[in-house]
Amino acid sequence: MAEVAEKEEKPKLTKKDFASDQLVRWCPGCGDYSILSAMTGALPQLDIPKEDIVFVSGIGCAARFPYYMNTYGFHTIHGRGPAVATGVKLANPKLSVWEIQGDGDALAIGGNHFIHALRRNIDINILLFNNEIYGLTKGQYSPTSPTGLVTKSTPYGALERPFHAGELVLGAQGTYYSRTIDTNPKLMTEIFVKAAQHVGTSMVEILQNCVIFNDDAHGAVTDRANRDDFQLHIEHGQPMLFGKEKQKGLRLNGLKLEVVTLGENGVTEKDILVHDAHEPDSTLHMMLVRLHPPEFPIVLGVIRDVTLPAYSEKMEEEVKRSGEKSKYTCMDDLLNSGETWEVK
Amino acid sequence: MAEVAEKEEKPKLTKKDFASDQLVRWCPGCGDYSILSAMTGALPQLDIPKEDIVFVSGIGCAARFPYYMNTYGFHTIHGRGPAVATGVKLANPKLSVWEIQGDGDALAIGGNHFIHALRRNIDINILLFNNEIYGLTKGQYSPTSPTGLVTKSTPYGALERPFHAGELVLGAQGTYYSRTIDTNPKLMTEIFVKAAQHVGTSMVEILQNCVIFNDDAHGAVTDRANRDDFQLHIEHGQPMLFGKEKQKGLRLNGLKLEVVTLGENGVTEKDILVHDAHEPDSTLHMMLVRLHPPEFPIVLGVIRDVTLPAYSEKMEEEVKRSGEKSKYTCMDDLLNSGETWEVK
Amino acid sequence: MSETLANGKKTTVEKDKVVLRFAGDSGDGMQLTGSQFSFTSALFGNDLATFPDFPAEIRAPLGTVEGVSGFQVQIGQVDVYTPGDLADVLVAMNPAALKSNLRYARVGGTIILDMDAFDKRNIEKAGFSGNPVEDGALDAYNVVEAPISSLTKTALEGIQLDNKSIMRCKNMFALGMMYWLFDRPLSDTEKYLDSKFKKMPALAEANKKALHTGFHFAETIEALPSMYKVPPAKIEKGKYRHISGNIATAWGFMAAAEKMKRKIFYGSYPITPASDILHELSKHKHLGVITLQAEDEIAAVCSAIGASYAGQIGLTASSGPGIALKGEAIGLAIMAELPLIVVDVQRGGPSTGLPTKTEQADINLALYGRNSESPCIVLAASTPANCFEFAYMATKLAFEHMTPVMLLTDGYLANGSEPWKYPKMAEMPDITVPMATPNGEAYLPYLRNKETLARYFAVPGMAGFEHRIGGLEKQENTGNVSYDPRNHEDMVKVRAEKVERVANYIPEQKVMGEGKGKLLVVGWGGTYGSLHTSVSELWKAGKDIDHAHFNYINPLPKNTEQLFSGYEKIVVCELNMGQFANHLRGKFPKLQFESYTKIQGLPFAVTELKEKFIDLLK
Amino acid sequence: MSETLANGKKTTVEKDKVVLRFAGDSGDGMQLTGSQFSFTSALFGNDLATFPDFPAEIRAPLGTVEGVSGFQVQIGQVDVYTPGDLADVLVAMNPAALKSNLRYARVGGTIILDMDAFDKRNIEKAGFSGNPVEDGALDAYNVVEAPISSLTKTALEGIQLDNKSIMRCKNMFALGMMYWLFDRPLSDTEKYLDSKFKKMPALAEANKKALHTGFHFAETIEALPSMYKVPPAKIEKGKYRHISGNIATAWGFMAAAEKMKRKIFYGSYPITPASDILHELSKHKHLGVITLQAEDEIAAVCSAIGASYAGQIGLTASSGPGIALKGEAIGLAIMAELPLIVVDVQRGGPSTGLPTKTEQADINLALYGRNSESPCIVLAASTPANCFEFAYMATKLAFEHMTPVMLLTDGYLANGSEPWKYPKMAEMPDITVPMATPNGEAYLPYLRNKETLARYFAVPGMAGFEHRIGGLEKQENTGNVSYDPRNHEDMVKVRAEKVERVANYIPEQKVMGEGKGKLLVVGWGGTYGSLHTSVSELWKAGKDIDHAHFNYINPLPKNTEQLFSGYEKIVVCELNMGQFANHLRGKFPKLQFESYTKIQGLPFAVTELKEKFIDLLK
Ligand SMILES: Cc1ncc(C[n+]2csc(CCOP(=O)(O)OP(=O)(O)O)c2C)c(N)n1
Ligand SMILES: Cc1ncc(C[n+]2csc(CCOP(=O)(O)OP(=O)(O)O)c2C)c(N)n1
Ligand code: SF4
Ligand code: SF4
Ligand SMILES: [Mg+2]
Ligand SMILES: [Mg+2]
Repeated sequence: MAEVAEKEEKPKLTKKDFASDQLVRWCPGCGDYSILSAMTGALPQLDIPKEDIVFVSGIGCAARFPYYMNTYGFHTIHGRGPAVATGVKLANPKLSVWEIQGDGDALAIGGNHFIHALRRNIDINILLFNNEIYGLTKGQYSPTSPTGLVTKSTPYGALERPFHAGELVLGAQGTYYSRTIDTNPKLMTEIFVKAAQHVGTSMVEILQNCVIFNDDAHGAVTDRANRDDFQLHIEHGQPMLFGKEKQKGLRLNGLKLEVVTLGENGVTEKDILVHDAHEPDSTLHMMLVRLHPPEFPIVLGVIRDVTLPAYSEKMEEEVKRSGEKSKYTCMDDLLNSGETWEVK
Repeated sequence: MAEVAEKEEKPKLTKKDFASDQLVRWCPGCGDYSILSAMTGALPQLDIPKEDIVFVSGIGCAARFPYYMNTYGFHTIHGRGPAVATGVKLANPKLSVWEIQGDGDALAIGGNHFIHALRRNIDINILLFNNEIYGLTKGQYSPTSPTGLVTKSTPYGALERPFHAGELVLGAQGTYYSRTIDTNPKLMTEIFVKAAQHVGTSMVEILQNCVIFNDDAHGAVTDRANRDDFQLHIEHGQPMLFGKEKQKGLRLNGLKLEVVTLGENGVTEKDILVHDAHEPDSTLHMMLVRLHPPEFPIVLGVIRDVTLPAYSEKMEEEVKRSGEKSKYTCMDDLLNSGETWEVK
Repeated sequence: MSETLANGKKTTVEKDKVVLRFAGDSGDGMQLTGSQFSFTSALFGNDLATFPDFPAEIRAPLGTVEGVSGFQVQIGQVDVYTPGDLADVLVAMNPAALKSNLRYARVGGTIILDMDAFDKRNIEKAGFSGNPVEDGALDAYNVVEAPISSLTKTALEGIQLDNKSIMRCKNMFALGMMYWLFDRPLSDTEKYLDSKFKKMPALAEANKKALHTGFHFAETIEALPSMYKVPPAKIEKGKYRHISGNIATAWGFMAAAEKMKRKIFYGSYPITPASDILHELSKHKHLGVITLQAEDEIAAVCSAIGASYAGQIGLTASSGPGIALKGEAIGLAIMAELPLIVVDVQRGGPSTGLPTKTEQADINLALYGRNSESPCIVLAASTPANCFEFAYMATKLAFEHMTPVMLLTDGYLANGSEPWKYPKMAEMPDITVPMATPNGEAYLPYLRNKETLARYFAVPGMAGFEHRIGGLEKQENTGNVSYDPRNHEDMVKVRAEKVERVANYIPEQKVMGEGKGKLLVVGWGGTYGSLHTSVSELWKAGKDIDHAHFNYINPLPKNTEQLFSGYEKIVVCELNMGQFANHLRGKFPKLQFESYTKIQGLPFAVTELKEKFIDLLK
Repeated sequence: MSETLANGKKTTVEKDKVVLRFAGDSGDGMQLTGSQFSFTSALFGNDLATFPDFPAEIRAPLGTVEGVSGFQVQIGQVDVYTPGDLADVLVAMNPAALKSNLRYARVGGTIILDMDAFDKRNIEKAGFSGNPVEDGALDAYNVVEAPISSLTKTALEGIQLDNKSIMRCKNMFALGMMYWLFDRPLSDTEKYLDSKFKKMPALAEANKKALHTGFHFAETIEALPSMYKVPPAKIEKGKYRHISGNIATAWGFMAAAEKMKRKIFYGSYPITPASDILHELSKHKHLGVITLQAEDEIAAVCSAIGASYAGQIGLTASSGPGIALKGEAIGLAIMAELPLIVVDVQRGGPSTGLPTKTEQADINLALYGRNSESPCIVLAASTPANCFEFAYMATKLAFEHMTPVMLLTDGYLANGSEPWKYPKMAEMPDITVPMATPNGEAYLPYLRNKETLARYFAVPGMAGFEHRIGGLEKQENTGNVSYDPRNHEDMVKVRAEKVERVANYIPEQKVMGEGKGKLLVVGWGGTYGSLHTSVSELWKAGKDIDHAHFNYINPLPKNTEQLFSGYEKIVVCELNMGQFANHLRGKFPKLQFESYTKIQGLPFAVTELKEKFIDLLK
């Protein structure tokens, strides 16, 4: 068939095809650069035509992202990205929709749209650039800032307890949650590809560094010295091992997790939990999401990936049902339906 | 001391003292009546002067509640009750603040304020009247309506998965969550009293029946025939037993709960989980929150009650720190501080 | 009125127009009764207009004033534009219904009461101090004391139904009485009952029996000595149906969508009195309607903007409080120059206000409820049926001019209904979206059509047109972010000019009358019926008075100023504190406008308007 | 200008006013340099006004135009009301700074360049096609090519500091040059440096050394032949400090709170250019300030409403997009008749617009951005320092009249600063809240003060005053929910009248000039400085022109119409499309208003205004 032939002729898209002509305007050293690079690296692997990809964002440093992608892009208003993206996706379900948010954008002003997108399981990919600060407005604390953080708006330290994105996602019925980090381009690329493949709302939290207003916020897990001991990269079907020589692992003890070392106290690989991202019951996912230094490593990778019908799939099925029940197939039918009369 | 003497003279408040002079305008048979009655019954037990009690609400049938209480009351706008209540409480921390919401008010338009109140641990009591429908606007589905529910706005059945209030509360760092039901006035009264005593955001979900637009939504657990088998009333420190003769109970099996019967297959009370509402780790609380018929009973009672400093407590401590660091104690000091000069 | 001929036969009184009002408890089926009477009269050939008067409470306690539901209809052998000020015939099914509806009864008119409901308890519940039937409170009316409940019960004795179901038939008894009084056939309602209760023949039978019994009862009793005759009106030929404003709005959008071969995306959050648009649209998924009941109004409008961006028809609707929430997002659509239609079904305010009552006080919000210079096209429907036309036009203008349109309706239009000569789809005007087409050069998302200034549109999925837009100020043509001062001024002005030029694409303002003279009555939106009726009545009485009713609020029709200049006096009538009058003052600083207002949650009454106009004509 | 006396000594030129502008990379410390120059000049006795010009990006790449930060100051021996149109002296620390700031340099003025930064790479990065120093682009200016970086480096050679810290001192070198040029002492800045770097003496020394080196360099070089002399201005006696609009706003509220013995509750969500109010207030917790960084603007205003309801001072602030979000809640405060103060620090729009630029386009939003009839008191500050006064007045009016107040400032006022003769707290007017007092009868929450129509206020904690309020329409006096049509009309009108009567409690409108004549220039808010300067200059030149500047937007001062009637022509100048002009047209339909506008994200320039006025005077 001619059409297929034509498609095959199209050269594969490359990383360069996805970079727009706009000057990138983040601060030198900002973690957002490596996320951008991972994204332009990931998209060619998906084999989706450029014109079928849409980046939607709210407002913030992170939200500048769409300008730098040579795809369709919509830089909207603060916090409303998930709502706009929902409209884009439902209006044209064949589009690949990426929604970019900062932690303030997603979890402060946009918190409601965020949890409702997850509940509805709209088939979009939400990328949360979590720098634990308001970057664009020059350094106020955010809903993910740790208690006590001194910022422009909290000269005596933040009083609040932070949200943990993963917990909120699971509490809001999320079907997909993964966590990655701006210092690991390979993992980001991998995860972006997997997020695109998940049907339903894919929520990717990216620990991102804001060099200007909250430098080293993720230092406890990114520092070269700590990295191996405080990052646990999980993979579906694999044991949860970490450490320089993968000698440490997670074991279940009642309803708590504990770190054990292979070979010590008779611990063998059999004792180590094996990751099941597809388990619908989120109990263990929730436990994993919560781990953090210094007691535990932080868990990176796809923590939850459960398949449930996405909203737009259900919608298509609904249209069918609606058609079956209906006596009319066009507006003229509808206008003439029911109780009408003619004046002659 | 005269003051104390005077206070002691004041007669104890009774249920009647808390009923306002307004005609109650819910539909005959609405579950809201029994909630109102439980509340006027609970307040006298708290020994708080009427004038120190404030009921705040948004908009909805539930939100009419403040009009019927002979205390201070503020019927605000749809979904914003938690934000208004936050302001009331922080402005005057000695007030006892009750915030009344419907499921649409709390979890649709008000979702963001709801989760942020919990995260901040504002010391207010949030009562969620969950009838799984929009009552006041005459019967559209709500974020807690079950998938498939046919309503005015979903003639082909709701496509969405519902929020479960408890899960969302725990995902949002809630320190207190309890669940009760409009058909059980005694339990409601008890729980209202306990909610008032918890310092921090106390979230009480009340399964409430809307006779007009979603009658019998909670029938699976309220019907006389099912009641004993499908309601598990938990209490801190007590084994999780239920059934007519309290012969059934919950047992932990790996990371799952299961229903067992005392005396069957060698099950004894020792196998049954004992409830610990004060455990900071919410893993088991989350598991309890999720149980529902037909496999499991629904859990009623105080599921989580963990003590962490409330926002207003931290705020008072912050004022102290601010004062210690400061060189000025009044506006004239401030005006004269720093770089000033005199023109003579 | 209440004469009997010497021979005992009853008289017949011919009338141009008659107003009926049914009132009873929420559960008494008054809305159904009213609609059936209206439908039968329409088939008979009358012109008519109806308005339901819902209680503010969902279901207040039985027998209380708060729980009373009403339905008013005016039928005529002449054109009818309002449900009428006062009822010639009021049916009150209980004391509470009488209590809250007496103010709508014309002095000297007929009041029909279900006497069975007038026991001491009910009378007290209604808040009467004594029995109004006995204490002279109704002396000014022709009261018909009908034992409706007990007669219904007796009539249905043989039928196998529980008591509750039987008592539910009493509205049909009352309807039967009305059919006799107005000489209407019972057959249309019988047909309706047969089809409604297809699966419950006992119910169908019971209702029909009650209907007949009522009819015969009316024929018999002395208290109803005369029949009214309201012969068919001269009505334009064509196919008709009844339609309410909210349904007409929904259908207007669906018609535009079909014409454009695009889908509707309706993002909405329920609110009185706009919710019925959502209810209606959600029934028609297979006609290309997507509805999303969003988590709030902001998500509703934002998802609609997303849908427009993706190439479908982004719609949202709400009432005042919800519209206030949408302002920021509407500003985004203005800046991004995306089509969007926002319906404001106005209700009494401010704040939550009087949610079930009508008002016209959101014109300022529609014009100005956004930060900075955010001009918007603003339209207003003026009758229940023409909500269809203006929903269609709103869609056409939004897409042809690439900018948001606010469509104002109100609680009165939304719930009111009238017979509608509905169009064929082939007659509806074309809608042409300025889509970008490949021309060998790079796509410029803010390149404009020279005439309309609308930008050329490209949507995701169109290969080769990839581009980025957003809420920051944009460089002309390229749409790149620009902080250039001159460019900003140019862009602010071009967005304003684009909206101004819409005046070239809308009809000139019409006037009913001479086009010049002593007094011009100006109105807009939902007050059409009462203004038109008042002015025509005075006009027939020889007064020098004209009426111009606006559907295009911003921009105003091009001939507006010239039209206004023909009059000595202009009075702007509206259900607010004078917002449209102020708008006109801003636009035409050289003209003088009087402002006549009413802010009671109620439509204008024809009598009060006529009084005012006569005064102004002095 | 560039003459040297025959004997080699330099000339001194005396000036009434001089404008300086410092421009460099974000990291170059231009804001500090500018403030130090301003502070020293203030101590010296000049009047002055300053304005920082922040880059739109947080930290754009080094050396790019996007990353340039500027600071402009005008000093005078006469009163100074603006930072000036064009700079007499421009300091540009790199090519990008020159590129983006050249348009602000007066032709014939002096431009001082750090020549070390003018290498090929930087010149390209800045977007110059050739080296501007060589290609004649600067021929119209007196260019001083100073090797600032290298001289700084050489001067600091002995000091134990890393290279980065040393290069950070080059701004002090530039400042030293300016001090020589304007004959200012170095001692004030030296003191400042000592205290700033108390814990890092090496840094203090390095900076001071750079300062001195710059001073001596300027003395030496030929290119700077003349010194400017700007003698002290005649300034009112008193204690002064510098203050920016946002800080003055914060302090004004704090002063009101202290006077009222209530706490401030500031509910806010960060947004440019309003965030500094939050930052400032959050420093002063022990002075009775509660700040809540809310989850969004709606929560911010709602928590403030809750705080007002509970008896503290509920405040919120934002800029356009955030204010648009608050409309529904402000309507609640209007309906509930609660005090509330909402600050709108206006910025360029619509939508996200030009977030770092100034504009005055939210007057319509402030007046009308709510559903239904929702009248609001609207004030506008007009200089950085008087933000204090109007924040105080806003609080006073909100509480004395029990209704929300919108206070408009803008990006220009918020970030601009000026010397401020600050008051003593004892001089500030009293604020009297109409609290309810026990009178033996039941408390009526909507009983009103006969004069102001403010309701009597009772807050939780007051025993015996328990009551319920809300957003539904209320019965007069009792505040019970009421759907009564007449009551609704009465309440709508009383809320409007209450706001109108505020006119009885605000000062009459003042005019600069005769109070009658040919041309009245009308302005409002942040344009005061440029309008005042333009009109005074023309006035001194003998023109028949007056200036009336409005701080009270709604209601307008009582004498407004009478004042306006004294002029042949009135021109309303504002940084929008004519919103205040339209507001005046609505209020005074009999008067004619010209509208002069600018929508470029920039303040008016004095020159452009004078041109316009001369034209109008023809
Ligand atoms: C309605 C509205 N409120 C506030 C703002 C100001 N604002 C812009 S971005 C932002 C938060 C930025 O933080 P985050 O979302 O974490 O993104 P980051 O800049 O850190 O990437 C805020 C408060 C706005 N633009 N619009
Ligand atoms: C801003 C705004 N949007 C919408 C509404 C309409 N509205 C009033 S109550 C309500 C929902 C009611 O449902 P719920 O909160 O569950 O309370 P219930 O009536 O069931 O007790 C809605 C949508 C409103 N009043 N204001
Ligand atoms: S402010 Fe922070 S987050 Fe924003 S661009 Fe700069 S480094 Fe990145
Ligand atoms: S509609 Fe439902 S929730 Fe509302 S008052 Fe009636 S029964 Fe109760
Ligand atoms: Mg951030
Ligand atoms: Mg509900």
